[in-house]
Amino acid sequence: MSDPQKNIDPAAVRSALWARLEGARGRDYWRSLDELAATPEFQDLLEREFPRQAVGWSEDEDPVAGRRNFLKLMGASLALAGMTACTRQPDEHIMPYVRQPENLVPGRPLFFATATTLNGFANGVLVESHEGRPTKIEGNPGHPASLGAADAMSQAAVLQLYDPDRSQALAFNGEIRSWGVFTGALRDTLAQQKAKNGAGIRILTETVTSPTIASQLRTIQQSFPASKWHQWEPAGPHSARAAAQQSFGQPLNTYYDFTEANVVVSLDSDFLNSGHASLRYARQFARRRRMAEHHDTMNRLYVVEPMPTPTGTKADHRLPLRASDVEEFAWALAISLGLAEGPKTGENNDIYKWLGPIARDLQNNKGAGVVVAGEHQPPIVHSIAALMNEKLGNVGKTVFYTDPVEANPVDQLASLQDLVKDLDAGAVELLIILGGNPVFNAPVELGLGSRLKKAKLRVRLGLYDDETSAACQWQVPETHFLETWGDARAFDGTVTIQQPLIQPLYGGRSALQVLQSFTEQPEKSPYDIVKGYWSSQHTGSDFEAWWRKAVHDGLVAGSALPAKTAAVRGEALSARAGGKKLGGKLEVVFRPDPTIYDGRFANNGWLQEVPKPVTKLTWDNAVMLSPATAHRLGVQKGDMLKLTYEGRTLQAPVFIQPGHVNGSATLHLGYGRTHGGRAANGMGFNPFGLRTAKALWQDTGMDAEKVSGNHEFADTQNFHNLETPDRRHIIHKADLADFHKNAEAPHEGAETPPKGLTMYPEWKYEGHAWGMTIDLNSCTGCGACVVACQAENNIAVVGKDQVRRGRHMNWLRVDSYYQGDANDPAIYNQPVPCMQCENAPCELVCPVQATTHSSEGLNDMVYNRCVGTRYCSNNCPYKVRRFNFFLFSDFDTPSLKLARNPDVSVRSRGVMEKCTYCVQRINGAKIDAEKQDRPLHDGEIQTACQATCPSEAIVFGDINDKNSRVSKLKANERNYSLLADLNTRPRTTYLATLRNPNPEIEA
Amino acid sequence: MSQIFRHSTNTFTRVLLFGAVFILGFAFWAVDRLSRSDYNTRATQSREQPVPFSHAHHVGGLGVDCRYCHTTVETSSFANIPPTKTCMNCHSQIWATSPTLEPVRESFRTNQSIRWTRVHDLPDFVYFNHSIHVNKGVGCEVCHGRVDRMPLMSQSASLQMEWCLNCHRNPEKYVRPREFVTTMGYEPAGDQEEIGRKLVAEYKIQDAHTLTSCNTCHR
Amino acid sequence: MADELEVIESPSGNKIIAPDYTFGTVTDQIASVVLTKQTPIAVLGTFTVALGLLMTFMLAVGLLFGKGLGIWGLRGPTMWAWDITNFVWWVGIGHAGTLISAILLLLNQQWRNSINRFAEAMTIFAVACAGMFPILHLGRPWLMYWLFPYPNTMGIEPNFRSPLVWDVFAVSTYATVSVLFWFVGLIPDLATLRDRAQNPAFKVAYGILAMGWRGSARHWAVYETASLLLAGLATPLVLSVHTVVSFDFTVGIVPGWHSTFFPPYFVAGAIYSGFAMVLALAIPLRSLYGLKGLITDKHLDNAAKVMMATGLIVGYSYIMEAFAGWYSGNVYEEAAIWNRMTGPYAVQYWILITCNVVAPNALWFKKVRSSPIILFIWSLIVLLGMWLERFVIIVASLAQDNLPSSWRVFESTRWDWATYLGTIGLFLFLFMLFIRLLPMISIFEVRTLLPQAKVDKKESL
Amino acid sequence: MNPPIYGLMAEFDDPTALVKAARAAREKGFRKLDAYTPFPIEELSDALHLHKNKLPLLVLIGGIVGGTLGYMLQYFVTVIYYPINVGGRPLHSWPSYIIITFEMTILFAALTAVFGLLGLCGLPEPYHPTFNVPRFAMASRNRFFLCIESTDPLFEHDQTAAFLESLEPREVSEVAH
Repeated sequence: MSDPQKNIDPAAVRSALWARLEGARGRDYWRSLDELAATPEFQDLLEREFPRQAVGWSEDEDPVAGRRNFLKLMGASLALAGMTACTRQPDEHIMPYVRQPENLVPGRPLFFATATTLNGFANGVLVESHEGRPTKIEGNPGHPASLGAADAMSQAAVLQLYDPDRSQALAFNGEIRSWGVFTGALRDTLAQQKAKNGAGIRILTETVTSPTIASQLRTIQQSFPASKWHQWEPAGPHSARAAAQQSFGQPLNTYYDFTEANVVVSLDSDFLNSGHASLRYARQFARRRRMAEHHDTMNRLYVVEPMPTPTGTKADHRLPLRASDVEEFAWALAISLGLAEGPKTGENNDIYKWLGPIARDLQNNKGAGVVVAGEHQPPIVHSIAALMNEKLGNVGKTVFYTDPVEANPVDQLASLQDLVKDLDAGAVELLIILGGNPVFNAPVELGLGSRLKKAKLRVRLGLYDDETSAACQWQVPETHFLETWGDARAFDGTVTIQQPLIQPLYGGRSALQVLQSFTEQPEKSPYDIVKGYWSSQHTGSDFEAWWRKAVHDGLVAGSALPAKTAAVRGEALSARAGGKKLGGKLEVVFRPDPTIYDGRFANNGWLQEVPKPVTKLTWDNAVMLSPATAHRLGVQKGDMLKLTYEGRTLQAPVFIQPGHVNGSATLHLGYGRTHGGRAANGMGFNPFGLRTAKALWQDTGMDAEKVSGNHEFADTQNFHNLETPDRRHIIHKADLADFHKNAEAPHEGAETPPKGLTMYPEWKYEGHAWGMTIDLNSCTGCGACVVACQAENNIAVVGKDQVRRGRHMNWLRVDSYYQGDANDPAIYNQPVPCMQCENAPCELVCPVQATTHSSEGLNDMVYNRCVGTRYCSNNCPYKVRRFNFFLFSDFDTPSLKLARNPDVSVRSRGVMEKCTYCVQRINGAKIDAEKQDRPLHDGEIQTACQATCPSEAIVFGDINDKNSRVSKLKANERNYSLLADLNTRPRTTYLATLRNPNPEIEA
Repeated sequence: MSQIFRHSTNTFTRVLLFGAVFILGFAFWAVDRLSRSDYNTRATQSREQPVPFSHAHHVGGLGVDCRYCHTTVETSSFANIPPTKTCMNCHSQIWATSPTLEPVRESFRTNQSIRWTRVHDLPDFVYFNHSIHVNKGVGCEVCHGRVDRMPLMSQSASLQMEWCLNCHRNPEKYVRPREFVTTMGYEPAGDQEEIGRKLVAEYKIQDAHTLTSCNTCHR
Repeated sequence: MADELEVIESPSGNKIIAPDYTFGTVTDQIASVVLTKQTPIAVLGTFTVALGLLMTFMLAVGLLFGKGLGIWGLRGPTMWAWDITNFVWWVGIGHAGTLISAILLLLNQQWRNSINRFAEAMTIFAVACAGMFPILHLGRPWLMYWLFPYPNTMGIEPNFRSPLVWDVFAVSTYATVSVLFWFVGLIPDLATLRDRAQNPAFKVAYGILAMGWRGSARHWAVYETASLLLAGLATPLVLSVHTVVSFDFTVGIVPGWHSTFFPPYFVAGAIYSGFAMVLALAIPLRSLYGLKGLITDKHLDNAAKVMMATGLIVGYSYIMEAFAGWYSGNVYEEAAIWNRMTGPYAVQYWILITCNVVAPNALWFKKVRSSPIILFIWSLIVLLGMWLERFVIIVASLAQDNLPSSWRVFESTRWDWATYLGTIGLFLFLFMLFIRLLPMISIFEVRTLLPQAKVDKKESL
Repeated sequence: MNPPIYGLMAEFDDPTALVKAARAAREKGFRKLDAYTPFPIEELSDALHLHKNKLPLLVLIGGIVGGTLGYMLQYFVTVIYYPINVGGRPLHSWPSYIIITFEMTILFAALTAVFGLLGLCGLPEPYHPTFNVPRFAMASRNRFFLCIESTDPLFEHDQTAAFLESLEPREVSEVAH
């Protein structure tokens, strides 16, 4: 792909694009096949070659009627290409620009920098745009939180943008109204409020980091002194905020730097995969495990957690502890470090067994270690962690404090309870809810759904017409961040100015605009609001140049908050609670879902269908239990449990997760939506139904009893314990010490047939020879690559039932294998794309030469030649081929067609598909290089999975070029081929994974 | 028993039996011809257009270079259809009132695109990149024919896979010096094969094996 | 003018033809089935059932083409299941006919004369059913012609290295040759029917088909050579077909498929199931149409013996398979075999072992061989067993191959059943038509079995 | 002079009689004669000297042609027409070509055999003078016929008839054209 950061004026291009897209809703773009799809001839063709019902699902396939249409919506379009091969094509039309914008070359993508936000925290991204259609999101290398990587959620934002279920019309009690009526109504109320200083005005937002919005709210505060601003974020860092107050007596923001950390202790923190800087952390962490040279060293990771997380899978020592015991662990560790007084033992020996070694390890690495407290742990754990970091001299080296990034770091729980109080008091006359979904995700005892009704006028700005909208009179469709201007701060305060890539598809307003309507110039455009704010902030000359650069770079240089020094106050460490007793009951643990988070992404097919890290579940949440606990409760996977906590009950299916701590049950939030959209509704169960203010994250004292009924999970991989020894040699692994002694240690017993061992003459690959290495030592199994692949290659979403039948389409999957005791196993992640075998078994058996080998060693798959015998898939030992059992791709929804990557064919029914090493990118780059008559340089081509991988585990390149990174890695001692003994000669190889256990503990 | 059949039946049945072979053969031949026919490939058939734009007049007559309108042909996979603006560059002065050009002026006024009918339409699973072909010395004429003689645009080649392969298998038969890419009616100065081979080397055109690898055109 | 038909229904001795038949009586008895006899109720009943199943088949196929392969239980990693199982099963059944008519002819086994005709018909219909599946199981069946080499505008041809293309050639060749062989065999009998038929329409129809055959000595001379040549060609062909089918698996590197002794093992299995089908058809037929005199217990006995012999070979193959799996020391092979015996498909596996290894041994006993009822039941058991064999080989091997991460258990849907039973319907449908319209026993070959057919050397000089 | 006829036909009861008659007729010097039987009779072919025929040669040629075509097709397609790397196997992977070569051999040979048969027998021939004889229908059941054709140089209606009668047939009948 061409240089991501073209220096052009986005605004100009965009205005032109808008002109094009006006009214057309983007259907008439030049590669006018989408438009074609609407023409009668095409429909006829469709009828002729795919009788209407062809697109449906037989009751065998999909009992849930409603979802059916949606799922085909969620796929891709233009697929009939393959079919029409043998037919005369109907006329297509070309609609050229009237005035072509400069810099825009039809057929060449443009890239724009902006930022996605989660919990208000920004993550810089680059968005690829084809003729004004954002199609792909990748990380912004310049942005501190991203460093070029992007997580699954950020990437799936594209699909969210085009989601046909988004709220599309301004409505009052469900009836469509004009904007005039709305602004009118709003003005009247505001006029009344003006009199009483806005005493009846309440604004409820999610966490706000946006300087512009903050300033707007401040102005509102001035003009309506008595109005109140509340914040609620169900999965936000509540306890970290509280802890800051407790430990330092001031709100502080903490972040880490793992580049210098030799020893990392995670107190139930999934810092590699969740949190505001996880991408950055993952990269820094992985670099300390790269092992480029045989005698390099690695960092060492201790993880204490209830439920296995990607971070847990990377642990050199993973200690399954109940979430409520982590506090005791922290205490005991502090004591072992001599930072606190008290006994170093207790009932639960697990807590104490490794303290000595860990403490010594930390001692020996003063200033080069870090203790990370989990977001979901109570404030005291954070305080203790802070104390340890301070005393170990890590602050300023691996741990940093800054002023808070949030505009207003309040205790959000208190803030919400305060609002409820006012509601009960009937003091709320105008309630404005900006985003979020409090009715769905507020603590259950607040009963917000009914309480909201006590506010006189309720205005809701939201992407979806969801549970909260149902409780409000006005539903104001919100513009997606890719449709409007805005700004947000990253984990370290760095500001990104968000720029739109497309005219709002469904109209709508942004939070900026709603707040603006409180002011004198209510109609100011988001662009003017944001630009206005920053010009007011700007000191020094030439604001325009500054603005251009900020927008173009995707961040405001030097806007990061300066590091502060702060000392933990003595009184921070309140009394030690001691290990929690279960008393025969269970501990309940609430965690945001790994893919759909707190439910905000529940209607996103990509995120629903990407197998969740570790569990490999799709489209579902479950009661996660350890094998032992499941056995104790007498339940199997899929059995239903009746959970009772604080008098509230919930029925949910059991999922047995090896490595989960005993006596505890983890529930992932976000499922059980009722107004979430066609993909979200009816999926999973809703743990918010049990979640009270007292137990935002965990608490003991939950009862569970088996009830009748059984649930079918759609997980893409069953639990597989590797035979010990692993005779298939799937995962090559060794301990660091052994590896240092013997470079062959990871490959013990695995055999690779010598090159000569074949009856065939060698195929020579002159020119390029593409290859890939995947470093298992870096991979955290987060699944970002899977979504990247899906977005890049127009991979269809098939739906829960089809996934259950093993018909999921993801070209790239992340396998996880377990080893050892099912209750405390070692867990390994292994991403498996197509191996691009040189002796490809699949090619040999294809009767029609639909899959053959390219001169550069790619295992080509020609969809339009495929007749669908599926023999290739049978003969593929890696099972990386995916088959279109139905017409999975979409043909009807205009909005979804816009999401497609025009460089990749959309596959129709009955054809096989598979990973191609993103051949469209390879060819694109080759063509560019040839036009400039220069050789391709290493790293110029990045596959989608590689580009997005937070831990840089995937490296792609030319193995004929001896100096390319990939060739060097293939020369590394850790390099091995999967199932090498079959002599398929994969071009994709793996780097063995290493553990760096503490010798004291191993012994 | 008496005869069931007349004497003629003999000849009849024999012809039927042994003739079947030839009948089948003919049917097969006919289908094969049809699939290559202009009817099927739509070659030489001009399409209905909103404005009867004549390449013959603009290219042949006025000698306008292809790239004046199809500006992106050297840089993009897609050789763009000119924006209305391009037409208006001249036609705001020349033929400024001609009724046939009304659609153009209307488009310019209303900012609505002109709805041209696509003439060269490859299947959607074929990824053809204009820029690389032009840069490697494949003349417009080679695929699009004598555009300068087409009052209404029509496809000149079959655009079928075997046709593409002809060139991808031996480019030397078709390439020309870059400076002549847009020339219509180009005549090689000497033996095409020989010049071709030189150019193939000079332009570093990939070998046939690479050019006929599936992913060169299909992704 | 033809003499009134004389029909004999004599109890059969242990001969390949009952005594006191004459040229006339054999002719009339066999011809009468087509020309005069009332079709038995049982046959009509079966025909109706067959028709019903055929309709189900149409429905299933309609839905399949309408919606896609997803209506079947196929899934990753078992991308083949019932479709290919049925294919192999039917092709296997399709072996007996040609074997009987060709190989036994070369071996000069006279008893074949009275069963080869319907055995061949059975072969052709079985192959027809089998031939359906390679098309039905395609993701895009309307493009199946891409599997044949022909001059096309894409400039690309089939991949001759693919066993599926070998299949296309092998099966279509086999079908063609079988039909030719069968038709050649029919010509003289068609002439007989032409001369016997009363109804002018039938006279013309048979007349055209008989092509004017008149039993001329010159013709007979060429005819005999032709039959011998065809037999000589069909013999290696019939052996090759299931060998090629077995290549579909052996060429693959799927553990449990990738093994060198599949060809003989498959051929044996094919003959095994083929003879089972012959018995399953012959036993009811001969009693329904009173042909005990022509299809005697001797025939059943011989067929049963062949069945047992091949059955034992198949049994041996299972043992070899298990042994090879263990002896190879190859972790994948070991796992594949072990998984067959103990994995999710253990039930199917042990049933098939019972059907194919244990059951045939009963045929050692004369008592069993001489009881048509038991033989009938036995043949059905064998047919079931052979279906399961293919199912286990295909599904059990695919469901759990090299990478545990992709393992997944197969579940069939109602449409798998509909398609399978549907082809059985098609098969019976065609077969019923055949026995109604054509002589199910080769008349002229049976004539040669009669003692009168021998020319008295001294006399004739 | 009687109207021109196809020949004279004698009907016998059993194969032995027919074979005897056939021998006699040949010794008498008749060459244009044919016998009609419900099933092939080895001895009859001896009697009428019908053993040689060209069919085996034809079939051999057919087989060779088929086989060669089969192999050439595969070689041409994979090596010359569209050479492409399939699974790292050599372009000319001859072991894979054996099967199709074999199948094509059989197919062509079989087709030649059948069409050769028809050709050599001059079939189809739904009309034939012999069918004019009413009792000839029995030739496909249980009667055996010997026919001396009028084109035979030695043929002379009455004498030939007499000769046939001398062979003690069931009856002798004229075969009209």
